[in-house]
Amino acid sequence: MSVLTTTADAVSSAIDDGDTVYLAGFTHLIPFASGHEMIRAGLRDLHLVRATPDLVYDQLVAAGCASKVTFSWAGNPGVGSLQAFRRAVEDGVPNEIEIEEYSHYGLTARLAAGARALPFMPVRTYAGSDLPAHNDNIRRVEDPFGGGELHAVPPLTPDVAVVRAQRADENGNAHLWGISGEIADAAMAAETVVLSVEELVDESVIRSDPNRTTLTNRDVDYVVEEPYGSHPSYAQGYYDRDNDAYLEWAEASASHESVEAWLDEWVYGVDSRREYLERLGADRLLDLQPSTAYTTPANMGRYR
Amino acid sequence: MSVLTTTADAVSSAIDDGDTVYLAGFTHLIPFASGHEMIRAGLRDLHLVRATPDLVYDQLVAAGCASKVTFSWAGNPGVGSLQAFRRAVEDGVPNEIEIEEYSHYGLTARLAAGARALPFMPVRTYAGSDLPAHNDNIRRVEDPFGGGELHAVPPLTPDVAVVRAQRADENGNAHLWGISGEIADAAMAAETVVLSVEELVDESVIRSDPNRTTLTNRDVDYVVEEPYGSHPSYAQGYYDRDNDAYLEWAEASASHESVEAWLDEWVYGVDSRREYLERLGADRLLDLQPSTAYTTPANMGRYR
Amino acid sequence: MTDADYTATEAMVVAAARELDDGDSVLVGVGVPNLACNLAKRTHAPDLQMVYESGTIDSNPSKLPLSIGDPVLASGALRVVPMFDGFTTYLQAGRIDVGFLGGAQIDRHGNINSTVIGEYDDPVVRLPGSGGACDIASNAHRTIIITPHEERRLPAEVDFVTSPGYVGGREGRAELGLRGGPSAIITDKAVLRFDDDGVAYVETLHPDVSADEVRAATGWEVEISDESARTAPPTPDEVATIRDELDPQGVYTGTD
Amino acid sequence: MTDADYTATEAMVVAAARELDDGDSVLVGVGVPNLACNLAKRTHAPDLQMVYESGTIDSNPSKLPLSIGDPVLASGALRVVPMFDGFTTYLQAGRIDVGFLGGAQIDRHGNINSTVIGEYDDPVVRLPGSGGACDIASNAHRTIIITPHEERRLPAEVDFVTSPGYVGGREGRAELGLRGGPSAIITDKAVLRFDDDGVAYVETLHPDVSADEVRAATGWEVEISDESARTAPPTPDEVATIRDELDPQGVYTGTD
Repeated sequence: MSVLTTTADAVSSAIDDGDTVYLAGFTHLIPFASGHEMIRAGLRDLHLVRATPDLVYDQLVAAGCASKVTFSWAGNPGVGSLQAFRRAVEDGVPNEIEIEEYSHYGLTARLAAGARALPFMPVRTYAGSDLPAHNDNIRRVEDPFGGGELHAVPPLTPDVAVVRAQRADENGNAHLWGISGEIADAAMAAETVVLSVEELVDESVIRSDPNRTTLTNRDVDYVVEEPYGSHPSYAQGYYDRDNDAYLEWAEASASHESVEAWLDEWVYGVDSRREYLERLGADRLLDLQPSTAYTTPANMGRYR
Repeated sequence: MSVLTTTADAVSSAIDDGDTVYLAGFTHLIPFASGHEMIRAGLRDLHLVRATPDLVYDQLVAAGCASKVTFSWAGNPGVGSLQAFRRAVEDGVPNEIEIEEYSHYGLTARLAAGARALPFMPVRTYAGSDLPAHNDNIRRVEDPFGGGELHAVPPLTPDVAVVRAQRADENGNAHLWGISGEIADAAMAAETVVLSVEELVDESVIRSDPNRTTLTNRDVDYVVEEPYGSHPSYAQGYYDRDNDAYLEWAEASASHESVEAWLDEWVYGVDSRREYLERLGADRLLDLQPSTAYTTPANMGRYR
Repeated sequence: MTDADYTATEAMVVAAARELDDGDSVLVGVGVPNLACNLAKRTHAPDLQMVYESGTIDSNPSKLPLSIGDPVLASGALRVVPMFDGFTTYLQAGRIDVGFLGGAQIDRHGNINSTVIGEYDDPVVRLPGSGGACDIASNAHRTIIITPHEERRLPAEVDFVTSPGYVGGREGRAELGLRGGPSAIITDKAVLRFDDDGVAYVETLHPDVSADEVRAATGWEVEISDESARTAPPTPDEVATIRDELDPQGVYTGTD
Repeated sequence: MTDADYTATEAMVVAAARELDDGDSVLVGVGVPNLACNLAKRTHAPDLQMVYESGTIDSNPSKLPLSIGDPVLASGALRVVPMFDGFTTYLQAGRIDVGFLGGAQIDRHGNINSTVIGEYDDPVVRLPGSGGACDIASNAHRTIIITPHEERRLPAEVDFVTSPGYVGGREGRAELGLRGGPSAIITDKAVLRFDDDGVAYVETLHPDVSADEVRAATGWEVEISDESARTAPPTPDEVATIRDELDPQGVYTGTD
């Protein structure tokens, strides 16, 4: 059963030093507020897993929270490379990190196997690639129906998954729309789940459309209402990506010194997402508002 | 690309004698109109596959259309057994049929593998069961990560899948809600797809809610608008299950003679679903109407 | 009707309902299991989560569903998922505490036959088949088996193992890597449990049922550890809930 | 700018766009591939189906997306699926006709490196990694590789095969059971195809580019079958569409 709480409490209760943590979301609904809270909490020795360790993992790595990163694409999407991540991998700054590497399909297949309790998932990829030579978790399996060998990956079951959605009730029954990426599988694969949403709604809203439900209360441990919790990534229907922030990070992360200054201002220098948003300013938030475009309702019918 | 047509034309164009055909839908959105059209078309030697060969397959078997049935649960749901199917299996009436048998998980896993072009799907089921001893398509596979053996099933790729949904545009982009069962995987696994819907809508309705889309135009070959095409099963939000019809079938199917009389009246004796509905009568249809209960819309946002 | 103010079927439904703990996630079958789950939810287990094979999660049916795919199971549910997701992310992943199963034959090890009476290739009676039963019996944390208590339904060994119980004993099941196992067989005459070898014995007889009646209706020499141990009878409240709310037409409980 | 009324990057975008057939289902990458696909859809391929790694099917973006997960790719799309479904039911199942790929290094067999320059365990430059590229290169019916034409980007052999092209030749790829393979390398200087051995050769030089210039910028002794064979230049319409509609700020095409 889930507890309704704050981001700070959810992070401190759910995540311990040394945990394997998956902050989910493919370019959409990235849990930035929780990531910043993890930095403020001073977590260490984390094994950070994420298909796309973009800004939020660059920031966690820069802050010295990680000892290992498992991933499939490490970049600043649409902008360039992850400079803090590269400093850690190439030069051990601020600390050495181990890496474990997949393609998107392989990593999402690991989550799919984890969510479904399968001992492995066969995948048609990696033949001819050098990736398996550097990753013992990419192996070959024999098709029992005579089709020869193909590759397979084992389940991934993070200690903690931190995921976002647009709306949930206070028990953690959540609706998510737009790009869902690997969010559902990451949550279903994890031991402990922190769900952070743009807004809390009545349970009747969720039950009105059960086909849109992505997670239910029994799979969620902590529920947090955190508006703009995904800035500078976006929440479909709520706000757009703040592209300036992605460009600013490219500059701020150019050296370890400038990264530390950025963290001082935007993470250590605020005590909550609300203070972060205050610093960001209303103008900037207003510029990210889309106009409204509702989905056409479906009639579920009331049967008596 | 898809063709907008009638049930009769879709069935005669898509399905040939000897084909492997999957009429999808788990108690919901069963393609009865298409099944009846298959009987009228006099199709023979079909390999009928369906997790739950309920009334529609009992009728096809009774009419002599099938030479093989692959299934996981053959019954009249909530009522009793499938008497025509049993006559065929036990006594070879009206003809002998071969059977191939799974559990629900095994059969849906076969569709999942078919839809995803995997050579097999590992499944945690069948250990200790006698089912594998009678089905060479249930084999064992070795976990390459040292977890020992488990069972696996091969992909199922029907020649034709016939599926229903509540609404689609004329190209076959379809929204489906309520219980979706194995509908999406059956369609994605099949070579040819017949999509039959309660109503045609504008493409903008589908595009307003892309998360609700179950099939798109490129995976559909024939699109048919056939209101009440799932009677006596139901369409969520459109009509309820006609339980009297399920009870009537239990009586009508008690002997091969009474089945033939039923087929004469309700299948051979009408030339279309519209005539079938006319015979059913407005009263009966009105009694199946639910009251309206719309899903709460989601805001997709308009981004410029 | 017996002398008591409830039928034998009602006694079975009530005994089955009491097997459920508040908060359990239960995979519900149609018919008697459905009655038992809905009864439990309306009495001692309001937080019971009802999941159906059709992929509906936490269904909240406004009336007793006619099948496990009834629209009332989707309307107002918390979530609806495709069947494959239900069997994998829910059942296989261990999210189902309890599975309710029935069958034409149940043997002393709790193995269930819902496939065939006689030989598989030359059936005397062809039954509906597994449906999700084999998968539920293999993956739920525990299963509860419900059956009318008749000798032909409770043979020493089933003709065909559709769904594994303790197979050849508890060790056999463990060696096969199966989760859970049957925790009880609930009949209209008694509550049976499984001993350390995975063999079913009578824990309690229902109030008006004799030990001899049960021995005669069981296909193996069933142990009745204490003939005076009795199932607590249905309360008037439980009976009223069944008759007034759950099965007012007596579809499942009307004939005894 | 060259003497012509288009930049070398624009020439590359236009040549890439022309590789697409109307009706193709294309897995689009961000940046130059995205420009090429949107250009094709607005010119000769209105029924191009644009699919993104993020799981959006038939996206209809109102503006050029900033990333492959931009909200404009979901708003108005025909369908949005979870990533795992996209990689399995779409890509692995053969529903993607064309994949667009780039990379830090592309070798003469069309193998792509987007992982590391130098040794894997002791990198000179750590690159972003595969993302979906290995999966796309393995499962699309054909791939189109786009790259600026520079010697360091076109070595005889890549430091690391992230995404397989013709591996050690066409036979090597077939033996590995891979679908498709690269059909072209589109650069800002030329269009390269693959011969029967799976080795890339220059099919056409872009209008103002000399053969020597291309030889000097290619890391292997590239065959130029016909030095007079020239890529058809971008039309004014194509250039106008890029500049006015697709990349008005010149993010991708502004500098040459």
